[in-house]
Order: sequence, then structure tokens, then C-alpha cells
Amino acid sequence: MTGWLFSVTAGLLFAIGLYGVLIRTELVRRLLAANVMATAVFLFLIVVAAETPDGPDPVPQAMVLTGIVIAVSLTAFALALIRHFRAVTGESDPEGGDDD
Amino acid sequence: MPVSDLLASGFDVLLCIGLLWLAWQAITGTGLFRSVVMFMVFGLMMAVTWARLGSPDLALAEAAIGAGITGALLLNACRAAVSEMRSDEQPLRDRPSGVPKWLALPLSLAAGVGLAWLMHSIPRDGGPTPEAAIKAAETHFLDNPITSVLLDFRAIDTLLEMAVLLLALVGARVLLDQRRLPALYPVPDHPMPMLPSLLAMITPVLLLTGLYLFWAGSHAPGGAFQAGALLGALGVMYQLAGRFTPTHEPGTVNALLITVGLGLFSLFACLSLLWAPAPLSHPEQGAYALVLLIEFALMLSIAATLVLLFVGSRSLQLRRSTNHPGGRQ
Amino acid sequence: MTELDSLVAPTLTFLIFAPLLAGVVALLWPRGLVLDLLSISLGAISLVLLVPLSGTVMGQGPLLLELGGHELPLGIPLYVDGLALAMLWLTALTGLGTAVYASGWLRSVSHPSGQQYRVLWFLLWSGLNALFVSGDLFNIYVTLEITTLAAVPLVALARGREALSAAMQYLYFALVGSILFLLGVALVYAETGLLALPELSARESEAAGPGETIALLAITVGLAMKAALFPAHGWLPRAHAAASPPASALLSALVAKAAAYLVIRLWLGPFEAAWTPAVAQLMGVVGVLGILYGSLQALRQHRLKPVIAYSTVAQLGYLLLLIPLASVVAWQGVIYHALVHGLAKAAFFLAAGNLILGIGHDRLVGLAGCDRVLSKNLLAMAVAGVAIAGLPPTGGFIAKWWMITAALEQGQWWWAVAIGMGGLLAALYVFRVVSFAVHSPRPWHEEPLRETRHGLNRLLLWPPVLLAAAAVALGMTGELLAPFLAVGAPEVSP
Amino acid sequence: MNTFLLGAALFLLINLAAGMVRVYLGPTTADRLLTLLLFGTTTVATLLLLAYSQASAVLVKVALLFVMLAAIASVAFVRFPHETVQKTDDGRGDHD
Amino acid sequence: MLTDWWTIALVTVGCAFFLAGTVGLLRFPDVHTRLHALTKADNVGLGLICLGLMIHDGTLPGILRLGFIWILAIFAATVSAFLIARWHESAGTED
Repeated sequence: MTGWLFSVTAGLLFAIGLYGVLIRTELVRRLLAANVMATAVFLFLIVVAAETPDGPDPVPQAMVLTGIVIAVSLTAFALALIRHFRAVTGESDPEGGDDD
Repeated sequence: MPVSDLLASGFDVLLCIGLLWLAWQAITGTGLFRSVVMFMVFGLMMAVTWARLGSPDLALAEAAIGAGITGALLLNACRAAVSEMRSDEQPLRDRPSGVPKWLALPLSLAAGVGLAWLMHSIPRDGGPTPEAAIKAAETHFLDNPITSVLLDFRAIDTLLEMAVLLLALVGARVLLDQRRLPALYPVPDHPMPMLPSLLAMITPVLLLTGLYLFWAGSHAPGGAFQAGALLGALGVMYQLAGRFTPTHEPGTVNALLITVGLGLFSLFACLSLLWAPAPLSHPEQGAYALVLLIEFALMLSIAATLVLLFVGSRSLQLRRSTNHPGGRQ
Repeated sequence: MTELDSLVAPTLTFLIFAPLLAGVVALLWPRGLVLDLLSISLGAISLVLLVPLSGTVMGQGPLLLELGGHELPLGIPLYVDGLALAMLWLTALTGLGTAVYASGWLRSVSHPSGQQYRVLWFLLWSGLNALFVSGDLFNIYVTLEITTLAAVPLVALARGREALSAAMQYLYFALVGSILFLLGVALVYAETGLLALPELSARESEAAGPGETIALLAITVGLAMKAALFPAHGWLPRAHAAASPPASALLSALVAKAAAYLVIRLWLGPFEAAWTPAVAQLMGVVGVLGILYGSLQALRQHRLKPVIAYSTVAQLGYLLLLIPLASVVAWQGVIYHALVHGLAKAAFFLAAGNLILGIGHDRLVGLAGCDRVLSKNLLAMAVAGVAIAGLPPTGGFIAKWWMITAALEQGQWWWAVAIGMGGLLAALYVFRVVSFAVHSPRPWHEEPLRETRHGLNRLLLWPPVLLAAAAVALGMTGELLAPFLAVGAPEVSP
Repeated sequence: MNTFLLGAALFLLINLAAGMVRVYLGPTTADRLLTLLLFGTTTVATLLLLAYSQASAVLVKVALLFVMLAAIASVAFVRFPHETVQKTDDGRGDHD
Repeated sequence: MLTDWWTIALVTVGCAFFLAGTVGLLRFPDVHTRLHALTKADNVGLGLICLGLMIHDGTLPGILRLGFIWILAIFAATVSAFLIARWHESAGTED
């Protein structure tokens, strides 16, 4: 099984996501980066599940399934907030707020 | 047979390179629209990866939720990002973020390489939980081990996760109460060509597959989440074809649909004290029927919540058909 | 599984699932009055149920209830010890007070999303209760997501540009925080094959592998972002200041504390073997830096709510001091501090909300003359401030006293100095706020203070007063409650 | 036989990678939409081949799901007004 | 053994059609020709692969499933191709 390949990919995906979260200020793009980071952790969990001795371990798979649903909930709410934030302020990044 | 192993690892190498390239393009690509396309393809590739790593349940879920619903939501964001942009604003320029590039790149690279080494070096020797889970899954009244973990061994995770999904919708409603934004997909004045026929063809197929996935969930890959997401995708299709009219009056059917999953599951948790010392325990007889009932409720709630999150309105009314133009907005 | 007496399972089931069902009812039947009565009655019932639960915990030591009847390590355990019990009491008391306040506030302000507020509160309440009693790492992740996804809309509930911008910033911090927490959970599961906290703590503590150490680092950074502990606190002042009074009270007293509670719960329980005393000292330093930074910032603000928000950042720093000082007395001191701070901070925010309703804006200058008109509110705010500063006779003093004795017992006197400094700075910024109201005469350009149009009805007035009184009452019952808090304290050789 | 099927799956994946180039280069947005069609059919074919080479029949169901979702995605794209795409594509000219 | 040969032959030709589709996608000058290459080649390719797998599978439900996937893919591809072409066309007229 090329488990080592997928776990290395998981690590690098996490790095790409982290890089995206750090440097991008455009809100939707940062959300994509966060999703990539989450997917990287899920990939690692599934590699662990696949390589468990005697059979795929159902617990990480259940965790990742729960994680996917939570990720889609957070993404949906974040996109709604981005849309309203942009409609109200016309900007595309929150730090622009005026700290009086 | 070394050749098949060679091909298999060749397949995996190409898959991983594709994943990394797609992720990089989605994040550092210039156009937002292009990034969204890249991210959707990344979701598709992840579904193939889950299939390749021997977890078909996740391949189904990723395809339906990850690529389907998330993709549609992101397209919505793209469309909203521009259609509500005031004329004076320039295209989505990216202002430099607080963290300078020369710091972010080495930092995340180091984190990535470190994690990659760590993830690779952790010995895969299972542990008490995997052994117990694999052993218990064989004797469990649900044949699908993942569904048995989701709905029995770790039932509270699934229950609270439904609360998270509901909270996303309530949060979106808080925003809606403040400011009613124009509907993203106004009912088309002229009926779209060929779309009604595609809809007529796809609806029975999607409904059938959704119900099949739900039914199969207890003994084969599938389950409430995949079925719910698939029905959600069908709802998205109806909204795109203009068959739904979003309204802002509170609809009782909509409210029932989005809360039935969490309500039934919590009720079960409380009532389970009648036949067991600890909550969330299944009764000896009738457990299978109970699980099916709960899964059906979860499926309805997930589908309804995902569609309402996509449409971005408080409730929906199904319109007979699109041929009478100028439907009620 | 020790035979639990018959009342523990129903109580824990009620605490977690009753608010969920109430949330469903709130969505199906959006009648304001009914929902307020429901939330107040649920609050009262949970207080009543907590009494026998405390008795059982006191009698039988930490309780372990395996959900669904599945033994560990497969099932998810609920674990209740002194720390979890204190947090449950805090959630019930603050929740009840804020629910009463919110029912009055939503009507006086006639807020358009009254129904959404109540649904968010019910689900947040259930998430918090589940988080405090959960004994499973991944389950804690799910409950953390519930608190986040309930807290961000609570901030966005206060309409306007600043609230949306603060909510946006809060969401991104929380999003990255929860992914780091999930990474930690994944690494722990990969290395140990365990998720249940009791099982993780019970392992004989041989040196933890690299995975577990990195997992602890990832979890700690993730929780620091969610609890706005010092280096990652940027979002909290903006979010808690922008939120409406009942929401800020919940956020400061409960939501931020939940993540900080998890830092202690995980450091002193399952990850015992993953850190050395040197690292503990470092965590203590981070805590002290948080205290000093938060207090100094609070002194510089010239609007009322940011002062209270920065005070939260400061007071959360105290919880980290438990890591270097992990003795039983320190454990009691920190839990007591968390309890008193929660009650006092909620009282502070609610009283501030009343004052802002009276004045119309929240600039400190506008407070002048409040002592004559909104005197009861000002008194409640002052008493709450005193409790936060930790001056006798309030509970805060007892908490600081225990912490200082713990520090001196273990010869780490520098923490005692830091705690004293923290208390002093807290007293400074509280008295600064009060002085605005008491000494300076009302400037001519401010329109004369008046009770709000329909006067502060009793629903708005009594909760802050009662919560502040509770914080003071805790000053008397220190010795009585000490044994309750000590249940399940880690016996760490000094 | 399974090896052959796996080889065919690998070949299709290489095809897919080549298709991705079009996404990268694709001057007009319609070209990028094309890739969805490409990915739709090619991924379905890859999954079918995988199903029979890995002898896990459930992948056929995943392929069935893909076919439907590809249709939905392209309809979602098509409801897009043009200025949305130009402005989000950092202003580059949309016509080759 | 005969069926195996049929499967291998059909799948190979199917892959060849996919290759043709991809080459068409990369080489053809404008959207419409690419669209044509893509949908026609890919669908025939998919059809042949399904046919090959049908023979390999041999069980009735398996055959029905594969046939169903193929029909649905064709239907979805035609509608999508038509909509994309029309959308691209209207892009030309609008601005």
C-alpha cells in the first residue's frame, strides 16, 4: 500500500492550506485554504484507518464523515457572512475595520 | 504481481501530484472563479482518493457534500461577490495580508515537511480502539461498521453534528434578518431550454439513488449523510431551474424538515433512559427499525438544511413549473 | 462501571439534551414569551438537578458515565469531577441570569431576530454542558464547533458594520483554531489509538512520543486562538465589545472560558507525560503576559465595553497559571477564580448594558452622573469589578489567596507577585471606570441623563445585581466549597 | 485482467492531468467549464475501472453519483452572468 | 478467455477515444470544436469501457447498472454541452 505517499501528501496539503490562510486576505480564498487544511487532516486520519492491522478501522472514517459535515456547515455560514459583510462594507477583508 | 503494484502506485503518485497541484492552484491562483473550479475538481479528486484508500462511504460523502454542495455554495459566493459589488470597487484585488510572504512560505513549508515526516513516522500499530471497533463491528446489528460507529458507539457525535448544521442555518438567518439581499437566482423570465427535460430525467433517478443510499446505509456503504447530501443536490438543481420561489415568511413545513433530525435524535437520547441505565443506548428488540427511523429523519434534515443554506432564504415554495413567466418573487 | 446512583444519568441527559429539544421547540414555535419561560424554567431545573449531582460527586469521587452502555475505549464517556462540576454550576447560574436579562432586553430593544437569539442560546447552552462533561477528544472537538458556530452569530446579532467585521475576524480565528485542534486529535489517535480522556490519563506516563508532543502543541495553539489567550487574542476585544449585552456576557463568561478550561483539562489529564516543568513555566509566563497585556490595554480604553473585553483577556491568563502550579490548592484556587470571574464578568457586562441603554452610547465620558440616576446598576457593576479585581470580601479574594498560597508552598514566589500585580491592575481599571461615573460632574453638552423611556424594567435590573451578589457570596463559602472542587484534582508531587 | 483494468485507469488519469492543462491555459471561461465535462466522464470511467480492478462494487455507485453531480455542476455554471466571470478573473480579457 | 479478450479490446478502444477527446481539447482552436471533441469522444469512450466491463461483469444487475450510467452520462453531457455552448454564444453577443 503506498500509505507513505498519502501521509506525505497530507502533510504538504496542510502546508499549502496554512500558507493560503496566512497570506491571502481575500475572504473566500482564505476559506478555501482552511478547507484544504481540514481535508489534509482528514486524509491523514483515513491513511491511519486504512493501515490499521486487520481491516480498515471504522472509527476514523466516522470521525472524517462527521468532520466533512461540520466543514460544510462552517463553510456555508462563512460564505453567508462574507456575502453580508461585503454587502454592508464593500470591502473584502475584516482588518479594514476602523479601530477608534 | 509487481506490475499491478507498479500501476497501483503509479495511479496513487499521479493522484497525489494532482491533489497538490489543484490545491496550490485553488489557493494561489489569480482569478476567484478559476480557484473555485480548481477547488471543485480538488473535491472530485479527493473522492477518488477516498475510494482508493478503501473507504467508499467517504467517497460517496465527499462527492455529494464536498464536491457537490460546497461547489454550489462557492459558485454562489463568486456570483454574489460580483453582482453586489458597487461599481466603484475594482475587481477582487488581493491586499497584502499582515503576514509577509518571506515569513509565511518558510513557516508553512517547515510545518508541512515536519508534519509529513511525523505523519509518516508514527507507527501504524492500531491500538485499543481500532481492535475493539473492528471486533464489535462484526457482531453489531448494523452490518456497515461506519454506520454502527456513527449511530451507536459514538452516537452523540452524530447528534451534536446535526446541531452544528442547524446552527449554520440559524446563523445565516440572523444575517438575513438584518439585511435582505437580492435572490441570487431570480426566476428566469424565459424558461431555460432543455433544463426542464434534464430535470424531469434526473429527479426520479436522484430520488431513487438517494433512497437507495439511505436504505443501503445500514448494511453497505451509504447512509443518511450521503443520501441527505444527494437530495440536497437535487434541491439545488430545482432552485437553479427556477422551480423554487424563495420567500421570507416562516414556513412551518420548512421548519419541521430542518428540525426533525435533531429533534428525533434528542428525543431518542432522552427516552433511551427508559430501557437502559445510560442515554443513547439502543433497545434489545426494534433497534434496527429505530436506527432506520433516526437515519430517515437525519436525511430529511440534512437535505432541507443544505438547500436552504444554498438558496439563502427563510423558506421555499415549490412552483408548479417554470412555463408561466413572472412567477411570484 | 461503578454503580452510579439513579439520579446521575437523568441529570446529565437533561443537561445536554433538554436545551437541544428547547432549541427545536424555539424553531418550531417562535412565540417569545413561551421561549423565555422555557429557558428560565430549564435554568431553574438544571440548578435544582445540580445539587444531588454535586452530592454524588462529593461522595463517590469523579463520575464516569459511558454513553450508550458501550465500555471504553469504544464508547464515549461523560466524566464529571470538581472542575467540570464548577463549570456546570457557572453555566447554569450565568445562563439563568442572562436568560432573564435577555427576555427583558429583547423586548426593550424590540430586536428583529429575537427568535434566532433564543435558538442560538439553547444550542450554545447544550454545547457548553456537553463540552464540560465530555470525556472524549473528538467529542470535545464537536462541542467546540457548536460553541463557535453559536457564538459567531451571537456577535453578528448586534447589527451594523463593526459587529459583522468583528464576527468575520472571530470566525477565521476560530476556524483555524478548530482545524489545529482536529490535527492534534488525529495525531493522538494515530499514536495511541485512544480518544477517551480517562484512558489517556490512566496510561502509565512513560515519555510521550513525538506525535503526542506535537499534538499537544497543535491543540494548545488551537485552543489559544479560540479562547483568545494572549498572543492570539486579537479578535476578542472587537467581538465582545461589538456584541449586544446578553451576548457579550455569554461570550466572556462562558464561551471564552470553555476553551481555556480545555487547556487545563487536557494539560493536567491526558497529556501529563507530554510536557516538562520547563514548558510549564513557559505556559505560566504566557499566562502572566496575558494578564499584564489585557490589564494595561483595559486601562487605555475610552469606551466601556472594550474595557470589560480586555479584562476578559487578562483574567483568562490566570487559568494558565495552574499548569506550573499543579497542586491541589492551586487547582481549587484556579477553579474558584474561573467560577467567580464568570459570574462577575456576566454581571459587569449586563450592568454595562443597562448603563448604555440609559446613556445611549458607551463612551466612558458619558457615564458622568450615573451614580444619581442608574445607581443600582452602577453598584452592581462596581461590586462585579471588585470581585474581578479579587479584593475581599468577594470570592475573587479567596481564589487569589489560594493561588498565592499554592505558589508560595511550591517556592515559585514569582507567580504570587504576578497574581498580586494582576489584581492591582484589575482594581485600577475597575476604579477608573467607576470614577468616571461618580466624580466628574455631567458635562454640559451631554443631554441630561434619564431613565430609559420606559425605565429599566425589573428584568433588566435584577440579573446583574443577583450575579454580582453571587460573586460576593462565594467569598463567604470558600471553605464550604473547597472539598467539592478538590474532587479529581491531579495528585502532583509538589 | 485486474492489472489491465488498473493500467487503463492510470491511463485515464494521465488523460485527466492533460485535461487540467486546459484549465490552466484555458483563455475563455467556457474552456474551464469544458473541463467539468471532461472530469465528469473521465472520473466516472476511472472509478468504473477501479471498481472492477479493486473488486469493490460500491465504486460503481460512486460513479453513478458523479454522473449526476457533473450535470448539476454544469447547470450551476451555466446560470452565471458573464460579468461575474470577467470581474473575478482578475480582469483578463475573456475572449481569445 | 474469449470474453477477456473482448473486454481488453473494448476498454483499449475506449481509452483511445478518451485520448482523442483530450487531444481534441488541447489542440482545437476554439470553444465549439473543443466542445464537440470532448462530448463526442468522451461519451463514446465511456460507452465502450462500459461495454467492456459489462462483458467482464456478466451479472444482470451489473450490466443494467453500467448501461444506466452510460445513458445518464450521455444525457447529462448533451444537456451540459448545449447549455455551455449557448452560454458561450450569448457571451459573444452581450458585451
